[in-house]
Amino acid sequence: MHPGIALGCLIAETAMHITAQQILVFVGKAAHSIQTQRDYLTDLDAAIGDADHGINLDRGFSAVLIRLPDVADQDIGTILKTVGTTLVSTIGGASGPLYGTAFLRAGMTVAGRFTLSPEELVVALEAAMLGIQTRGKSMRGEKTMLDALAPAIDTLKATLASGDDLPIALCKSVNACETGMRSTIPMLATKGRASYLGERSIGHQDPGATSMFLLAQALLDTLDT
Amino acid sequence: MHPGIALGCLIAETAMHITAQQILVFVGKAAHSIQTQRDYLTDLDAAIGDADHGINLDRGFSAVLIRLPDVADQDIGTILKTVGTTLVSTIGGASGPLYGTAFLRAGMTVAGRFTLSPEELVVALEAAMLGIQTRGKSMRGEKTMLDALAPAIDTLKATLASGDDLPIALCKSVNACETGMRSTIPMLATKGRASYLGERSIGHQDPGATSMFLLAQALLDTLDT
Amino acid sequence: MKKLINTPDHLLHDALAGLAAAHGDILTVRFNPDLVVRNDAPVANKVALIAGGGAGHEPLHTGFVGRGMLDAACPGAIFTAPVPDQIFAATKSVHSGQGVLYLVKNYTGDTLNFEFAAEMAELADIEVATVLIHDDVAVQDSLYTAGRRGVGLTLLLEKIVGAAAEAGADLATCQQLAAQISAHGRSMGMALTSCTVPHHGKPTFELPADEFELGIGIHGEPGRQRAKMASAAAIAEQLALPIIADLPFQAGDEVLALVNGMGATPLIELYVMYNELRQILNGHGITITRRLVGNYITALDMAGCSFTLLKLDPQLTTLWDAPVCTPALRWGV
Amino acid sequence: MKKLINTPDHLLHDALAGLAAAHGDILTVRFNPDLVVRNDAPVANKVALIAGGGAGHEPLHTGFVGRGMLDAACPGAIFTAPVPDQIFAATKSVHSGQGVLYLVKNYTGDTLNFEFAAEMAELADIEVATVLIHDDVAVQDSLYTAGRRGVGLTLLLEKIVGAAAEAGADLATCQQLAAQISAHGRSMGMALTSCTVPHHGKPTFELPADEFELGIGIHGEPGRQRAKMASAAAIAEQLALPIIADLPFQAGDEVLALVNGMGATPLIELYVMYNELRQILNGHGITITRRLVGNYITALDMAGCSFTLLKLDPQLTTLWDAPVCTPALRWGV
Ligand SMILES: Nc1ncnc2c1ncn2[C@@H]1O[C@H](COP(=O)(O)OP(=O)(O)O)[C@@H](O)[C@H]1O
Ligand SMILES: Nc1ncnc2c1ncn2[C@@H]1O[C@H](COP(=O)(O)OP(=O)(O)O)[C@@H](O)[C@H]1O
Ligand SMILES: [Mg+2]
Ligand SMILES: [Mg+2]
Ligand SMILES: [Mg+2]
Ligand SMILES: [Mg+2]
Repeated sequence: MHPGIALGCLIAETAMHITAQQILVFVGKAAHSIQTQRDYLTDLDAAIGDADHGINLDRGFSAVLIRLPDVADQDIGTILKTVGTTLVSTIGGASGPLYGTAFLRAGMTVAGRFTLSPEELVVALEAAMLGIQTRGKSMRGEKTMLDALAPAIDTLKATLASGDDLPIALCKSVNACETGMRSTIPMLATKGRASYLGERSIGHQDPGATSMFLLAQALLDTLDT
Repeated sequence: MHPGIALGCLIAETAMHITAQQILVFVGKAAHSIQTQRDYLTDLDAAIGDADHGINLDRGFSAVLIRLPDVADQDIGTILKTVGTTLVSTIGGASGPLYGTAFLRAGMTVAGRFTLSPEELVVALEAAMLGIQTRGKSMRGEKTMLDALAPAIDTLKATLASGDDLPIALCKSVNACETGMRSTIPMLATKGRASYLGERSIGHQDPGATSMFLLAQALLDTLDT
Repeated sequence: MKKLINTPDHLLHDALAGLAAAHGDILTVRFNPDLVVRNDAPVANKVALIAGGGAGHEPLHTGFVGRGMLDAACPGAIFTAPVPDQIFAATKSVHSGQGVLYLVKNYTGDTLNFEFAAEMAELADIEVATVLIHDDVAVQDSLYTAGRRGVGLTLLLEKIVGAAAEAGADLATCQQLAAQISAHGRSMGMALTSCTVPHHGKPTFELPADEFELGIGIHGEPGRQRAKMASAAAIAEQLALPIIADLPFQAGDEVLALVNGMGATPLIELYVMYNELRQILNGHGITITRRLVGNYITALDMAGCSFTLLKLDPQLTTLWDAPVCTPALRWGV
Repeated sequence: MKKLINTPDHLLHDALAGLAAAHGDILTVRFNPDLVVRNDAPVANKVALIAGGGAGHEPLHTGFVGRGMLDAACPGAIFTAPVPDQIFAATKSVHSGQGVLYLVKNYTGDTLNFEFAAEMAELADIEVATVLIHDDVAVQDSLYTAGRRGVGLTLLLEKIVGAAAEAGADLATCQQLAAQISAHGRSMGMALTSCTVPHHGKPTFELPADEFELGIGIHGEPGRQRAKMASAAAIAEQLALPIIADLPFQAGDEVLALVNGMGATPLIELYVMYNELRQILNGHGITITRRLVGNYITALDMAGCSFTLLKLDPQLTTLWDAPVCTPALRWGV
């Protein structure tokens, strides 16, 4: 039930742009991965939360799959905003508004676009992160999904700046995301439900950081095929 | 926690009468035995009843022990009636009125007496049994305390009639009581709480028959010392 | 065994002390013998109602003492019928000269102890009548049993006869009404887990994770049979169909339905069961016109539920709707 | 996992259908999005009160919809805050032009979703105010937590503000009253067992037979610490003393005390706990003038209890005593 480790960065040369079609594939893969890891995510949440994170995200992404055909020929902004609003209106809990906001804000930065350059991807991701931070009044180091997302974005930016291709850069970024996810284990939670546990939150991997990693992996998988 | 098997009938010659003093000793021994076997009786009741028989009788006999000094110099009838009323007013449940009535009715047959002949003992025991049958609207073979008491009385009468001394007769009677107790195991209960179980009552020893055997044993022990 | 108690020996006393402190506006608790008595008892010109039974079924009976329901309750030790002294003391406390009605669940212990008490009352020249409640269809009333157990119907009977007594019905009328309710009410229960009798310290029976007990009483006794765990809908059928068939309830009947938790069953599950019951009754053309959903007649910490159906007529409905003011049942005031 | 349910996916729907069928005289249930709305909503010239939160805490909140309490409740999935669409739909259903007050337990999920809904209401020109309930002294309100959780006080706040709204108080007054209640109420809870989230299928945490969790919330989360199993008196101290110290409650105070079961705790144990609480407060010169004992704010099938104390003044007492007519709380009517 443990999600696979990110692949080594042995990616062939591929296109430098992400298409709307790929975004649809990404969302589908993300939904599939969440469903597969549903119980694992819920078990993680049982340890330091209320045993529903996998259930919550699976409910949301299953609803997204139903909505997806409606926007199959739309621009990336529309697709992402549809994902966002669907997540907001079907998940509830903490993760619903947070992931929902992330997709909504990302979508707003790419309204009308059918392809994204690596730079546009970074902007979208940064908007997503800012959305989570603003809604959640949270920052890195508080044992949340941000601890997986933030290092992923940092690495993506750095490796793109150093001249890496998008697939390579994304691969390195997902590795950073995984490291970030694992970094939540020794952390003391200061946001979300796990913060009620105080010291007892230490030693457990954050479920939201884990689902964030699954999403990152789904994006990498998409570009990789 | 299993009550000891009745001793083999290797009893020395002793007096042919039971004294008020011995009745007091008997009641004390009975209370002690019930207390010792409290959990065993309750376990038996858990299997086919409501897990309180040992608790109930222990509560009753503990109260009896407190009342006993008040009647230390009284006649046997008074002692037995005091035991009976105390059991009635402290046990509750089915066993309270049944054991209480048994002691009350026995006591009524020996009012004013300070010693009992074997024949008087038989009369008292028969009155006790009739009291249980009348209150309980029950008879032998229904998987109750009667299945231990009835064969004990039958044997006591028969062996006395055949010329046995009281201690010998009582020893044989207690053996019959034990056999009667065990005979409840294969029985289908048709009275009391166990009757609700229908066929599922089969295969379990009746708690009330077991406590009846403990009382019989206490009487034997008394005459035996 | 983990329970919120001090010691098994003190459980009943502590709980009664808590009840007294919480509901001193309605009732008074006396100890040795233990009694719960309506504050304004004896109520002049009113038949007095007394119920009793082993503790461990809370809120039954102690939580149903008050205006429009019981005049007194006699709690025995856990799962142990009260002793006659208690019942007689209650009788003396509440009788106002119009007679006293004992509402007795049909168990050997309860009937015997109330019988004893009735004999004591007779000697004291207090008029007493007794009503036996025996609504559990899981037990056949035959030569081979102690007769049907009194379970869920007890609460409905206490409420309805309580309302009649409050309205001035005489002893014979109350007794007749109780008989009518007994004739028209049936119950059946099931358990997901056993309960733990505090003095015993361990569960009365062990149930595998995939089985439940069907046809249980309210004392943690095992039921008539074990069945494979099933959906709420399937379990509801196993409870409802024997009830319907037994009376029988028929198309066109209007009923009061009680969906009762056994003590450890959360309300969310009881509403699921109510929903199933309602659909089954619908299918039989039977209409629920009054209902009660909650943990009312419990078996300590047992998980499970029971259904009770009582066929209503306009008189019973009016009496059910009449004001009641007790710790556990309250409306109209 | 043994529960009286059909499937985890249908649990909430079935329970709501049962609630609707049982209490159609008081409330209406709508599905997709799921809402429980007072039958006479919108009530003209009345501030409307909406509460919501994950299901699994029954009777909270759905059982508190009705006259004198909530206008609507929005049940989310089990232990999952409701989605904004639900809350917004409820808002449109119950607002009568006098404004809508959201009563929100302080959890990240609840605050975020109600925030979203408030934004939607603002766009629709409906005046909305929000009150956060955060009474759990087990959690320190510091930079290192999501702030104190909303637990037992929720019910008291819903009742009292509900009475004020029913009596015609305007939005600002209701909000102020809620703030006053928040300022004067504190809670703490403990668990003997975890609960089992139906979709998860196993207990959220495992507790050894001789330990309990102290400082739990109402979602089956583990508490702040584990403690060795102890007597009711000792556990009551561990709950009551932090509550008393926190506000602090002082000699001479009059309080409303809620002794609340977590869903699987039988009433007999709750009365024992009430008795202990009363004695502890007595020792501090604090008097309980109103109280409630029962399973009101639950965590599915968790065994355990919580204490809530609210300092009363004559106004709060009068509002508490005012008539209320909901499935789970009813008096004066
Ligand atoms: N303030 C916050 N900022 C960012 N992420 C958060 C915040 N609060 C909670 N989270 C994330 O949400 C996850 C929990 O989501 P979920 O279990 O679905 O919601 P809930 O806590 O309402 O049950 C946590 O593991 C954490 O990563
Ligand atoms: N009608 C009866 N006649 C004779 N003995 C009976 C009758 N009913 C029950 N008993 C005896 O009482 C015993 C149960 O006693 P106890 O557990 O103390 O009472 P309760 O059944 O009320 O819990 C049974 O084991 C049986 O021997
Ligand atoms: Mg969660
Ligand atoms: Mg018994
Ligand atoms: Mg008993
Ligand atoms: Mg949640």
